[in-house]
Amino acid sequence: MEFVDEIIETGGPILGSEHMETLRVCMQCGKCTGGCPSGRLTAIRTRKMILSALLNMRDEVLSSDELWLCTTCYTCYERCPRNVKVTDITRTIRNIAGREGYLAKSHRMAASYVIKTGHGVPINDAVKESRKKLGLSEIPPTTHAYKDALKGIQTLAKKTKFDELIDFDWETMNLKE
Amino acid sequence: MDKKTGVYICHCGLGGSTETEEILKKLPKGSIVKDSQYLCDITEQELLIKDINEKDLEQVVVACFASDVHRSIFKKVGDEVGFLPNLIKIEESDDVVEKIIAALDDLKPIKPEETEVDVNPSVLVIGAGIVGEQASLDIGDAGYKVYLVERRPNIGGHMAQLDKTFPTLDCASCIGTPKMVATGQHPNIELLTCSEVIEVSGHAGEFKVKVLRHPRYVDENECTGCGICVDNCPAVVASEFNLGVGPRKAIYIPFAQAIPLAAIRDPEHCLSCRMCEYVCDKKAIRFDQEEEIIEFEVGSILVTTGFELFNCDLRPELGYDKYDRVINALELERLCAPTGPTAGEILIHGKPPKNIVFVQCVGSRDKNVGNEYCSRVCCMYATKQCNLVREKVPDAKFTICYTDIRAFGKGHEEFYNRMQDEGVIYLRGIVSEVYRGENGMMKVRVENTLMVEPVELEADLVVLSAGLVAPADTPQLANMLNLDVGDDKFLAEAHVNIRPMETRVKGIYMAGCAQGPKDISDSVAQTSGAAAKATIPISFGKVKIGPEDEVKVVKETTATAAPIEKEVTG
Amino acid sequence: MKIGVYVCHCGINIAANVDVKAVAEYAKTLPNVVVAKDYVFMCSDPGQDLIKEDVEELGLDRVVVASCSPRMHEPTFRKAVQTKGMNAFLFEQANIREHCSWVHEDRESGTEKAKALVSAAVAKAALLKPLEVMEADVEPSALVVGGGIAGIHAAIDSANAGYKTYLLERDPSLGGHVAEMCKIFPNMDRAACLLIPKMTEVATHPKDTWTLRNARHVENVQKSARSKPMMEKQQ
Amino acid sequence: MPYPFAVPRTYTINPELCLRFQEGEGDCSKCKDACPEGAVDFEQTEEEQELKIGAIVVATGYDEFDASLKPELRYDLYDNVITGVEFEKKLLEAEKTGKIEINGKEPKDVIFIQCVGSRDKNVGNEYCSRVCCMYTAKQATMVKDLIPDSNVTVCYIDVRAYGRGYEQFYENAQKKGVRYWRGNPAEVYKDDGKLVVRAENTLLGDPKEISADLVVLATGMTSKSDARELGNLLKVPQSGDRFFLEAHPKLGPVNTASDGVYIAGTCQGPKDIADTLAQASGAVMKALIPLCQGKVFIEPITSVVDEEICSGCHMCEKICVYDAPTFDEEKGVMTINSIVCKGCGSCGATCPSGAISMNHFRDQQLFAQINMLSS
Amino acid sequence: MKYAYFLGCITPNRYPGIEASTRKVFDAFGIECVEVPGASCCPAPGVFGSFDLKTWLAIGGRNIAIAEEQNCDIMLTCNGCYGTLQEANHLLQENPHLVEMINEILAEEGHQYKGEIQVKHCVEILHNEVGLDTIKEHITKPLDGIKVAVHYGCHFLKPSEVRGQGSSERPRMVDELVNVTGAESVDYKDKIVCCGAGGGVRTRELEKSLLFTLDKVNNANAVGADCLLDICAFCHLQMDVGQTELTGKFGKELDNIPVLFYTQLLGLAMGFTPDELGINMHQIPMSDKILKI
Repeated sequence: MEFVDEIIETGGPILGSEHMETLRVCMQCGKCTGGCPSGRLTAIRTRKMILSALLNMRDEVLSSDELWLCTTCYTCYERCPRNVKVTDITRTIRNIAGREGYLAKSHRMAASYVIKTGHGVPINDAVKESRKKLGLSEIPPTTHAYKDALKGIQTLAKKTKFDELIDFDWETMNLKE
Repeated sequence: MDKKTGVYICHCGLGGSTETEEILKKLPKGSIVKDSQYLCDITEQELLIKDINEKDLEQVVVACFASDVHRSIFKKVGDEVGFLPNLIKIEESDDVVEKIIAALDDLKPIKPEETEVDVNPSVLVIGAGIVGEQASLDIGDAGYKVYLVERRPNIGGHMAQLDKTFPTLDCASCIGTPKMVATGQHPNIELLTCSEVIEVSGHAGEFKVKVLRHPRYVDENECTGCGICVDNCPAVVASEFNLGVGPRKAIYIPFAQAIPLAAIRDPEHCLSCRMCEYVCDKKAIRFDQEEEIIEFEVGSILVTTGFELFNCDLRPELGYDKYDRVINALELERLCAPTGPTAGEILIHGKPPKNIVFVQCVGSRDKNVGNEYCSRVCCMYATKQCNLVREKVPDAKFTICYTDIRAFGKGHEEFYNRMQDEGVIYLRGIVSEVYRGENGMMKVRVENTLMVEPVELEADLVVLSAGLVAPADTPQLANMLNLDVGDDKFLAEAHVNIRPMETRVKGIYMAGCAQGPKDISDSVAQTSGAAAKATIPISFGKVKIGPEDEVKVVKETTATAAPIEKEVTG
Repeated sequence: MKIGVYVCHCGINIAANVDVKAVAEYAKTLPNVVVAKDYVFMCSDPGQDLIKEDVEELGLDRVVVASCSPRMHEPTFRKAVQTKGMNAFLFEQANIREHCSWVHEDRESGTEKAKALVSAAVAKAALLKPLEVMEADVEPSALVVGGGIAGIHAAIDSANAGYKTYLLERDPSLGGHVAEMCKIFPNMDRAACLLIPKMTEVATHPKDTWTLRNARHVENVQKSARSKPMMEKQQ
Repeated sequence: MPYPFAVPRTYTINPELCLRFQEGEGDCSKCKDACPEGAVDFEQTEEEQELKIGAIVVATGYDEFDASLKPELRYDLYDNVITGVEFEKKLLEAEKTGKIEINGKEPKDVIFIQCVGSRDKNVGNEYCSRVCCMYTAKQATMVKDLIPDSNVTVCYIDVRAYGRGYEQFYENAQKKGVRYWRGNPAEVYKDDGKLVVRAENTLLGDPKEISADLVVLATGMTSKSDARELGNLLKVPQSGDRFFLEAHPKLGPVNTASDGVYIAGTCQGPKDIADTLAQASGAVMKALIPLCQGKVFIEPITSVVDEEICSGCHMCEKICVYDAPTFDEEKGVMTINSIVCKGCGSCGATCPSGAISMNHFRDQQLFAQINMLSS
Repeated sequence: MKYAYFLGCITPNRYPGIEASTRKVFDAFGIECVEVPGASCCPAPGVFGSFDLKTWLAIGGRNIAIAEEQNCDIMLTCNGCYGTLQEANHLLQENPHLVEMINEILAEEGHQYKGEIQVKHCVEILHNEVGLDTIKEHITKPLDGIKVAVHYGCHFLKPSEVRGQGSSERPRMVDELVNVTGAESVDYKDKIVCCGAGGGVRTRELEKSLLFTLDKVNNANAVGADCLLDICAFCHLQMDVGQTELTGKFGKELDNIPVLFYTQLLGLAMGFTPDELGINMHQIPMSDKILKI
């Protein structure tokens, strides 16, 4: 399968096929890269990434570090004269990269916190203190406070195979390795 | 220099003034030198007339920016005072004073010597492609006689060879055939095929035309186009209409919908077995037919001689002459067309092509081959051809190698967008060379300029998007009609912006690709415009002509082509 | 009543998804149909000749052509039957291209639908009544809406041809966008040099063939343009 | 007077500015008193005229794209971000004074941005405006001529130099030192008083910031804002790009859906002057056909009234967009002006008594057709 | 008026001041904030959306479903949460097949997504529902003389076709909300540009993500702003913690600039003390100018 088709098929079910199909009509004008805040500071080149995807350069796109330098700020998405849904295409390409094992350890770690605690950024003791000082409940009424709800998140992760995606070890409740 | 002279310098609304003293010194007493804002404007012309009458000026010099545009507008002055101003073209960089003084030396008084003549209510149209047909139909519909002269045995031109047209994907036959039929049947249109204009003299309103009619060796009126003669002819040669992709006989009908629908014998390849004569029920074969010269008079002339395809051999690095997997776009068009030699089946070495690379700008935007201009249609026809091939080979992959995508017409950008959506890859970079790889497939060397990387593409079919060039005999035609030819070798218009259909000869107009490449829509709109220009004097009934409007007969034969169609498409 | 049915292949446009021969055979079974034929391009000269010959020889009084949209070729076939003395409005066209072959992917259903369309057209044809084309006189004048370079140019052409021409412009002066330009590509003529002569030509046109209306508002344009009847019926 | 070369050569009063027409100041008559010809007439009012016309040519032209619809280019915020049309006026002035001045200073760094409002689905204009590449090349060349040491950059996506002599013109601009930068600028902002244009150079693959004293936006053409009204009036439909729709791109590029109404120039779609004039003459040709013939032929496929049944209720008159039905006082029934009738069938469908039917599409004919299809 | 206050992660677990100030301000306007019991990470649109869109949508759908059980619309104080929940809600409302898919996953836990509520950002509620006039009436200590560099963040505005907050190039909402407090919203370079944290960049490439913040801080300082003002807990963290990381971990030089969440600024103007609003719990200490009000 062409990489373009793979991207459309991956993102299509959630984001809509028409939405994803816009990938094909890029005319390489460079408006995206020109306005990309990340591009000014880092090596990400949005237009080149789209072109590489169109040219079926699957491995190059998936393995590149630049793919992960998009902050999903949607500037390119908003300005594209051909309405190419760049940011959503980027997210989708990352989904594929994830399945191919290109997730960074730091990302997998953040994801594991959600399975473990329900939060990407869990609470700590200092904040508990602050909360008390401000007159808030010491533990927020989230999965931190509702253990059943946390179970729900964990079942959900198993159902969508999110645990496998990030290599989560249910024994150690941590990443494998 | 003894005449009282008025010198007027037009500043074209820019303001400013000239050192008039210098010029005045050179002029006799009573002369004047004046600056002016917009001399072409009606009030200033009235002032000019007033000056001439009050100061008894004997001649007038007008210095302005666009003298070529302005000649005709001082007529009112001429009518009032009996002579016309001498126009001197100045440019911004010129020293105006110097230029005027230099010009003063060889001034001749210009008398308006216009006479009004009646206009012959008929028009000669040279060339019967879609453009010539449309013009003839328009003029014919307005009720005037049209002589439509076509060199080939049939009308329809290049459009008859196309499968579909961009951007609407109308099938070319569906548009072309009715036009051809209507042209063939129109009571006001006299169709002269296998014919060439060989001499033109006279002037707007009354041109005398000589047409050389080559023998067809078949009586057009008797022949029904049944094709029995073709079936029985033993001599087989390559078909010009199908660009050599298919065969034809020595007696043949170029294509099924040809107008007039009559066979033609090709004496060069005919074996003179007379089989055709024997089998023809209508006894329409005429071995004894000879050239004839037809003479008539017309009021206006319209040149719609179209274009030829660029000869891709002139770009040897692309391998057109070397590899049969490299073809030009018109050949692909014949392969796609249901009326083509393969009935629309696209087979390259017996297999449908899966990897097709289009090479844009072959013979266009290329000073190297002397064609600096853009051919206007190749970006869109390549885009269209991707669609045509995809219909028949659904899993084929397409790459179009381009410099700039020029999708400028109505609906073009949308079409480009749509084909991208359907998976056509546009690769920015002009193909450098094409060679054969070890597996027999073509290799295309090109830089992907957006990746700044040279790449090699593999293709089982390479299509060269050949540009449009002026017909080879344009210089002779121009010579015969006293017309100018542009740097691009197409016929030159009187003014690129405001007189795009007129030529420098009054009464002779042009349209379509004869004046430069354009797509069908633009051509058809323009040809109606040219038809209007040709019809206006006829409708009005009278036209004013001056001595310079006479077409001088060029004494040399300009007949260039044999009766059969000689397509130099390379 | 004698109806002739003619089925067009339109190259492969129709023939690819419709079995045209089968459609023609089927047509022969329909009431009043005395002849049914198929041909590669009915609109071509030989195609039209097929029809004309049959009208003459078989004395057809209704003709049905199954081909493309009537928008395309109804006039062609009407003209064809007319040359043989038949009333043009006794011709009926069944659209088996846009309405059928182009929207069907399998030949079987395409053929079925083509048959149905042909049968319907034949049924309608049997009930057609002859009609006569009307003629109307044309007012020998033209209205050009818009006084930019295109409008000026069109008005001059029309007036030069000898017809009374009304040139309508909303702004106080002719000229449009070009009047605001400096130079014109590609040969760098001054916009004024191109425009003023044309405007002068309008202003000084020799015959009384132009009239300028400074219609400031669209309503005015509407009122003027609305002047009806545009054409009067000739009795 | 709008221009020194205006036609007609008359002055006009702008009632929005004239003191006389403004409330409470109604007695100024300086212009009237000064005019030796006594031509000033404050009493002039709108008038309606009825004209008899044989053919109509619509040549209403285009509107310039409103650059403020691209907020990232900050046309509405900075006075040294201007449109091509505005710059054209600057150039006209510069021809007289020999200087281009922006805020009293000669610009040294000038950037042209192409495709503003064209080739841009984001603002609903997918089409190319056909002229911007070349008018920008022209303006860029003129800047180089007037300010030889200036840096002139043209940011483009594709250079569409398609017409006769255009390619040479483009080359000439390059020869003069105009830089062509492939990349569609993403935004313009101001830093330290200077404009900064953010654009990727797609051929180098790098996003860059280029500073400028002047940014010229090559705004494209859009259809006239009131095209719909005129279109409704003349029954000329618009295409997806909102320009007037031709009858057929190849068979009838100047014809419209309305007989006798032809279109010319940029009201049909963006085009340059040469193409505009070719089309204008083309429209005249189509108009000349009926004018020269003196006659038109009208299809008899129109509606007919059965006078026996018609009750003269006027329903058809109300529904008809062509004003074909009128009331016959004498007979007390409706009649159809078959010259004007287009045969659309609305009246037949509306008629409560079933008195109206359509020639060639009579009920029994259609039912016969339907019966066959459904059997 | 009643809203289900969706907390997300950073608001309750890092910046309780944002939570406290929001609750106080809303309370003052008579708006009730109810809990979303058992809510989890939203999960972050750029990070989890990048890992697996299906999981992202399922967790998002779950959070909305829990809020639906409280019978009121969602209010939140983080652009990331807004990005996820608003987009997930939009996708689900548009596509019945997605609802089916999500509900099948949620069934086990006993939740069901119905698609009956809306997701609103706290500033949206303040601006559109409370209204500038009412806010003005509640201002007791106008913040005259305070120059505020407003940072909108990305996911509040974009994609504008989904968010429906108007122009993403020239937003006005927060500036108006700032000006109504008596402070002055000042224009600065790259005002609408991202803080750098989103899309997983902060997690994966901390130093690179902080380059955005560095620019932000410098640009705000260049126009003499007294503080950066955000409407997003994650932007808040990036800009607040980020400044200490920039100077500490990466040795960059910069002039620290205090960071405020909008409800904290509004709270000051409404007469709450800095301590009540948790302003003193930030990494970058408040300037005296702000504290003196």
